[in-house]
Amino acid sequence: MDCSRRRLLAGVAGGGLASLAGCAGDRAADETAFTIGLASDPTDTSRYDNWGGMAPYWTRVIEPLVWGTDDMQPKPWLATDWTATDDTTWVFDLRKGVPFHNGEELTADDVVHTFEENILTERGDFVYGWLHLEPGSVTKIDDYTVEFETTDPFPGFPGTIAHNMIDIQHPDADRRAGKIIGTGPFTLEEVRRGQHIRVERFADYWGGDPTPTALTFRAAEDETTRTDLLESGEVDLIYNPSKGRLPALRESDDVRVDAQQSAGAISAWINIHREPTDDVDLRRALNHAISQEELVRTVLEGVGEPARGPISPVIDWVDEDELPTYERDQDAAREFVDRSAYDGEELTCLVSADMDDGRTISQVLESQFDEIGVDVAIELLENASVKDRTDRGEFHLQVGSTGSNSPGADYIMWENFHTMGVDNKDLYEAEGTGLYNLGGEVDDLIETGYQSYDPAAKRDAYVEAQRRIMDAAVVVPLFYQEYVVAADAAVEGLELHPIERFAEWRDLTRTA
Amino acid sequence: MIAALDTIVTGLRRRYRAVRTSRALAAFFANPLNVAGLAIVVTLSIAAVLGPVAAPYDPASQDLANRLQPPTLAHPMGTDQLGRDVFSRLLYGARLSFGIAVAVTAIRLVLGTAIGLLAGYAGGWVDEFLMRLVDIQLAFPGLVLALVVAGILGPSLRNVMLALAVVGWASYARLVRGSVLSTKEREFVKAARLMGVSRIRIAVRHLLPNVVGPVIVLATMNLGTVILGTAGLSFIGLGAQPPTPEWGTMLSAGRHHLRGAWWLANAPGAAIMLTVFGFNLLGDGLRDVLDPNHDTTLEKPT
Amino acid sequence: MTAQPPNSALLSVENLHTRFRTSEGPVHAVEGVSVTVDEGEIVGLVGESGSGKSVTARSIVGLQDPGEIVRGSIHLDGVAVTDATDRQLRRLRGDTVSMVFQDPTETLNPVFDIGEQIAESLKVHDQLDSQSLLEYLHVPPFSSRSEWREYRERAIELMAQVGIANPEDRVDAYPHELSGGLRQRAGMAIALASDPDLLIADEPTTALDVTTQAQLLERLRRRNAQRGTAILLITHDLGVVADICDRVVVMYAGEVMETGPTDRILEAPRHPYTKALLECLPQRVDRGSRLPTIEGSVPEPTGDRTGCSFAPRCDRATDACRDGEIPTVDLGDARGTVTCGESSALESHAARSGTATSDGAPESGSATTGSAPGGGPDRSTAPLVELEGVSRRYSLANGPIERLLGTDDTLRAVDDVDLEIRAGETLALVGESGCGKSTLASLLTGLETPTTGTVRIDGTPVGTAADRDAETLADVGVVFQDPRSSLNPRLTVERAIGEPLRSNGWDRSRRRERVQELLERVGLADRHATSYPHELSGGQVQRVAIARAIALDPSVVVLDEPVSALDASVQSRLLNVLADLQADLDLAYLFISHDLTVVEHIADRVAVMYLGELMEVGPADRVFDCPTHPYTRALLEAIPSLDPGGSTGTSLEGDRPSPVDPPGGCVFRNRCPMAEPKCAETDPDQRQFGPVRAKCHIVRE
Amino acid sequence: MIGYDYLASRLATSLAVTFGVSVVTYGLIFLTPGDPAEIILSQQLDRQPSAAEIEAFRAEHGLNDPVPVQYLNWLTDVFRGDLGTSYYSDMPVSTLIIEVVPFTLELALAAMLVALVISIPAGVVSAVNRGSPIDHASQLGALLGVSMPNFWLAYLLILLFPLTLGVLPVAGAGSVGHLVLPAITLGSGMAAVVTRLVRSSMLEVLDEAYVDTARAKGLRERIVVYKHALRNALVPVVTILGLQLGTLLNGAVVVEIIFQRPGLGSLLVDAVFERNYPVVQAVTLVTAIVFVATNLLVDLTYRYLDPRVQLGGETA
Repeated sequence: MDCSRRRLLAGVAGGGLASLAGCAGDRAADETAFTIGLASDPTDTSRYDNWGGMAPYWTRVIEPLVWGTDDMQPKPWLATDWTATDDTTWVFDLRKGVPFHNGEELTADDVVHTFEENILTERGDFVYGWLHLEPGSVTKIDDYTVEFETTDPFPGFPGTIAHNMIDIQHPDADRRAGKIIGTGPFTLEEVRRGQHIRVERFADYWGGDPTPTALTFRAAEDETTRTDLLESGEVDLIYNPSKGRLPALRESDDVRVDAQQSAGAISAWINIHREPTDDVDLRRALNHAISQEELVRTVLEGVGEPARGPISPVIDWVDEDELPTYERDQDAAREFVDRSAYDGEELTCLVSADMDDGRTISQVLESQFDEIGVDVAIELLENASVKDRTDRGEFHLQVGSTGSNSPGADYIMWENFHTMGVDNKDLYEAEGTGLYNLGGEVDDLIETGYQSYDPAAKRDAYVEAQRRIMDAAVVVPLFYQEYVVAADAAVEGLELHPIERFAEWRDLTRTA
Repeated sequence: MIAALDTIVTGLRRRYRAVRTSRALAAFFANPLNVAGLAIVVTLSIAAVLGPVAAPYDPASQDLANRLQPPTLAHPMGTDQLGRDVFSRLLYGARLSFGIAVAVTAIRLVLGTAIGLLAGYAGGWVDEFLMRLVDIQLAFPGLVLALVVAGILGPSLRNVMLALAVVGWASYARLVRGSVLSTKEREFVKAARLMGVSRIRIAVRHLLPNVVGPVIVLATMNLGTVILGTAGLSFIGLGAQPPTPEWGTMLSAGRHHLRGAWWLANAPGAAIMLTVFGFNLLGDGLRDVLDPNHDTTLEKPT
Repeated sequence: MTAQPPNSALLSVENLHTRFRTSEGPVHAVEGVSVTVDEGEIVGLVGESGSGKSVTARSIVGLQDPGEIVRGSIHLDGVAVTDATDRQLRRLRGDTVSMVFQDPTETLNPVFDIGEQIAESLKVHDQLDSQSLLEYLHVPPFSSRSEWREYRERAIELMAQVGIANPEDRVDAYPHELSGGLRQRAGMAIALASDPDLLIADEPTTALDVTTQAQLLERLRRRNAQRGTAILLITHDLGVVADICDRVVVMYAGEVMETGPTDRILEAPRHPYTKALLECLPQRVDRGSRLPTIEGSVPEPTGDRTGCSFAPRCDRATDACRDGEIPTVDLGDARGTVTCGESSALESHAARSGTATSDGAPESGSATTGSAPGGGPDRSTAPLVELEGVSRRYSLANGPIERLLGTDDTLRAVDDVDLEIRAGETLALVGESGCGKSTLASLLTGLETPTTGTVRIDGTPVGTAADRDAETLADVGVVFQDPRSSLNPRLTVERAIGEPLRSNGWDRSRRRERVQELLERVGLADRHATSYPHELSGGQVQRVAIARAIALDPSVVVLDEPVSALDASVQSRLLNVLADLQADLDLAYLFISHDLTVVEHIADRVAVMYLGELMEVGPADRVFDCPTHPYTRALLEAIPSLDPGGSTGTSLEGDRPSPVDPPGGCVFRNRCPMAEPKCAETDPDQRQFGPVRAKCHIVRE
Repeated sequence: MIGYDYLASRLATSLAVTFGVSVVTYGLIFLTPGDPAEIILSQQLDRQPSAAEIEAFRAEHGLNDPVPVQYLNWLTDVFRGDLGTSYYSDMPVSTLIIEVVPFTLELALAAMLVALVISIPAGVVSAVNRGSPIDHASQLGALLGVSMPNFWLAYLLILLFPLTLGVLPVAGAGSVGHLVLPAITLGSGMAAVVTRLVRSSMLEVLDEAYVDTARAKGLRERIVVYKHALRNALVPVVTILGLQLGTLLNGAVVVEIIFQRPGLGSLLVDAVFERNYPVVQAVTLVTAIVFVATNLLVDLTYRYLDPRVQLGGETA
């Protein structure tokens, strides 16, 4: 992509499009380089997930100690093994012979430095609550052994640090200077803000030589633009092409379309502490008004699974079959409405403008609620406004999602449904309310699940909590998310993972 | 302000009388483009008024089974991604677009004219102050200010109207002030001063009627601009809330289907363009008739 | 018909018809005009506005667009202009014929300096057929710098030839930096750059002051004498014609009425129109008496015409004149031709007993001479208006820094003027444009405030219009120069005239009555009450303005160039109206004009201004017959005389200095033919010379 | 003698205007409901911030002072060349702006180029052949150009060029190829406006007497039109070009979003949506300064184009 400014002049002087047309085709020169169109801007420094001008997600420049399996379990990565020596102490054994991009070997010192300096200090105090760690709680035992002291019993610790943002870096790295030194299969070569990030193959990668020589991650936030980029051949692979274009892409011989269920789920979340949605009958009515199946089949073009609960069953402590179901039944729904205290007032439904398909989904909801006599007004707002409104509890419904970027997904239960979770805590403390918290036994069940080292006990507690949540119709589940990857038919070797951001590019190849 | 409006109206009425009997009307109708502009605007106005009655479907009623249907007799412009009738939505949208355009233009016109008149006539520091306000408004690129305003007030059509009104008055103020300044120097205004005519009367009787023509021309053109502006803000996501059938929102939503269901984006696109085109044609025509400085209809024989 | 073979004359126009298409049908601007110009001849093309003289001129050089020549032929130096290709036309323009246009402020391109515009003309003449756009745009590789420099050198010579002083300095000047006279000279330089055989000058001096006009006419005459350049001079001013033309062609409504040698036309006009035109000139009528007028107005040039176009206004017209074919009679003996069907009208007699209707007896006018009803310069009564030591200065420093630096550039528009107007008299204020006449009027009316000095009306000092009470405001009426601009185009005549009444609290019915009365007074029909200004002719609009000015029974009316924008025939009627009103209503007039012939006719007393100062004030008789101040004398001498072959006197040399930087001592000294060293040293005082007050060192009693 | 005073007063008013713009933006921002600290932090952290975090944020960004004090602090910082720090990253706002300005600048210039290349010949030809089919076609084209929503045009262009014909890139920035479609999108509307203006201005000028003077010299019509008439006709066009800069920036917002270009427009839109007030404030300020400076420049250009305009004189 080396159309310099000088060519601008040449182009203008020549006056022809011919010289310009060449630029689009430059990519083909290198058969082992790939361009990937991302739905988020990997260079966006205004986001929390940016590190030194680069999103650690997707780019595979820096790596965490733990990775995730396809069924959302922690899997050894830079650490080969870990054990809980007591309720709050974890000991991790490091992989030997892992070289950093600068050639030095990864040791316990680097891990301690990364956690103490980068993660616990620079990322700010919000990580304390997330990782249940505080500064000074990471210590080196020997060159290849590190000990972590959590603030309270935290069985989900290994799964939680299996996260792209909990990456290990060399002490010489300087994110302010954009100098990133990791252990990943790729090295950071170029950041063009607002446009793309380019990485190149790291020949000494501990996991074997990656096939691609270079990867370019392009920002393509608009789904139509993203799809156009793929169709015009400017990128080789995109995530989540425009739904409207899916049928055509699926039929095309030039494009391969793969789908993978993710850990995400979309629901209409109901503010159960505000009139009139504090009435369980009204909430049940709303549940009966919707046909998840139809939604997925039509406006979603078959991408996603009709949902019965608020959390994706990809996560091991979710069991759909245990949940009460609300078939679409308009008569039943109207009956519930009649029984409820609802008397025709307009309910607000918040939707984030950034949400893919949020606009269409909310309109389908609006229309179907309208059919059972419930008046809903959609407010399509940008994220900040949505946050502002939900913080103050000034809404009835919100189309929102749950999901996890690490195998440790416990926080979904805690933050959303526990009275002391972030969504509910402020309003609870201020007014004794909250948003989606049923309180009482549900809180207890969530606490039990959260603190349980026994997978079966955890699962039982969480499933019971979810059953009660659905029984009280706290959400209108819509669908479990799938993500779609559309790629040039010649591109092969992409391994899809339930966590989209765990994508492995190491084996990407192009067939002749 | 009421007095000013009244003057505009009576000025218009008198103007109309003059126009009706004058050669200007004939000149207006002699140009087929002017007639085309008038025809487009009249047709669309009728559509806007009668649209909801004439529309074959409820613009919000969904039919997911029949989504993305190409144009047929039942759906002359096809259906959208939720199975709604695009033609009906366009008709309802016409009312919205026209309503917003008229309301915004009216606010701009009254505000701008009042400020321009005051600045031009009062002169001195009042003029200086008001003109700096105008400069400030102009120094904000219109859409950017509208964006900030609408972004702050939250997205809704009402806020879009407010934002567009706030950013558009300056051109009227400039125009009116300019006309007032040049009219003020004309001898009939001096004569009126010397005859002891009061300042307010001079402003309302002598200055205002002589700036009405260009203002009306500007307003006509502006109706088109406002429609484009509304569509632009809706495009960015600050405009109408779904499922409101606003043209810009429809276009923006339809763009995802531009390859498969071409009618979705192109129908509202064409509607916007046609409307703005109509207003521009009409504005051009009116300029020939109402704006004496652009007298293109008559040749000077000697 | 001038039965000359088309090729013998330098220019021969035969039966030219030029037409304009408008949305209301075709306008026939020129209807069968035939004109010839021989080599070395100066021909005057005379007519009132709308007579088609300019269109004729433009047709000759092929610039009639957007009009079109529908019939007739034009031969220039043997080339048929109407059939000429673009290239031939360019050749003619670059070689044979040049044109000087009317308004020097509009005919020069404002964005190029004078040198460039003249040099361009020279270059075109030299290299007629190789004109490359890039070369003329001075795009470096295509355009030779040294060549252009040479042309600029030649432009400087040419500028000197047309009488531009210091051409080396002015060659880089932009048009707006030059005075009107200099601009017109530059226009002439452009025209003469191609050393043309024929120079067409379209009203070349109309927009200029009388002294400048005299200088320019002199240049034209000299050019003709020295290089034998033939000139076709288009003008409405018969004085100019008398001054330099060999032959005259009189046009009316697109047709030629009469042609002939200048002497013959002026002394023995044959056509009723020519006669009437000559008669209504103020300088041909006794001072103060009524002016003969031509009733009616120029016909609309649309639609088909039959008969003589002057017939509706001609008191000798017969039915044959209205319908028939009008013959062109050759008077023989090189005395020219007349296009008139009524032989009785053609009898040659003295112009004085002409056909124009002399409405009203001459004695009503002559009664106003000398001692006007109100007493004229009767020194016993207190003056109505007094200006005492009045000055008006404009500061040119308008920015904070200049003010800070104390740059005190001021423009002295009016400087220390003492003047009084008595009831019932007409005081005329004369001077060249920009001398401060209008500012002085504004000081009186209150549109401006004096920087120093006092204005008294009826003995009471008054301030600006805003500060004056209703009665004082009502006491002063105003009529402005441009009748179109002085009436609000959106108000009907009735409303316009009624406006001062309304602001004085008259009710509707009283207003209506009064408006009717006023319309009658100024000679407008009742039906005009509901008309808009654009539906009226220039003369009618000015009558409305006059009616409005006298609506509140003022005692003094300020008339700021009230007739300058009007044609001679309209002008004379309006002057009569003013005289009648004065006689009936005992009005005092402050009559501002640059046209000395009009002033001579109407004024009781005259005040001559130069650079903001009063040079001479005195009774009209005395000032005109025996001017005291050298400047007054120069002004009078510059007026082109209607007597053929009459002396044109010496024209005033040089240009008027800028009022920002007037000469020290006497402001007139650098142009004064009589200046002495002491004029430069001290500013003369106002001195009384009999009935006259003048500001001069030199003049002796 | 000319100029200094005029320049000084123009600079003073320009400063006043810029100051006014900043006051208005600041005012608007503080009318916005919600505590920016809380909103930003929860956005940034993807969870609810703690009270301590909010307090720290407020302290760091000086949000605890009264609004006028905040404004004054901001203003003094600006005079020191410090435009503040982004709420989201600790990047100085000036860095963010400097990074994107070249993109907007190249887009604006390219659009201007497109506009001028189309509009000046079209306007001149139209005026010279007034009433001819060429004139009607160009007038109609111009009107359609003015009437077309630019985002629609953008999609149609993308559909036509990269997707159907396979030339030019869909989106992105950095090469000439990337500039073509955005520049056409942005420039076409402006071209339409300028064509109309050039035409009417030319018509007016062609009626002027000095054009006849030039013809009467025997100059070729081409030289008369392109030297004598066009130069005069461009005078009003230049003013509009200055004012059109505003329109360009408006359009840039939309164009930058569609074509996924970095630039002032997309920076501002993101900042508005994210409530990144220091960025909003700085971008509006920079935009205003650019606009005011351009128009000042236009005024000065006047003197070159039209020598009648004295710098000290009225330019209105």
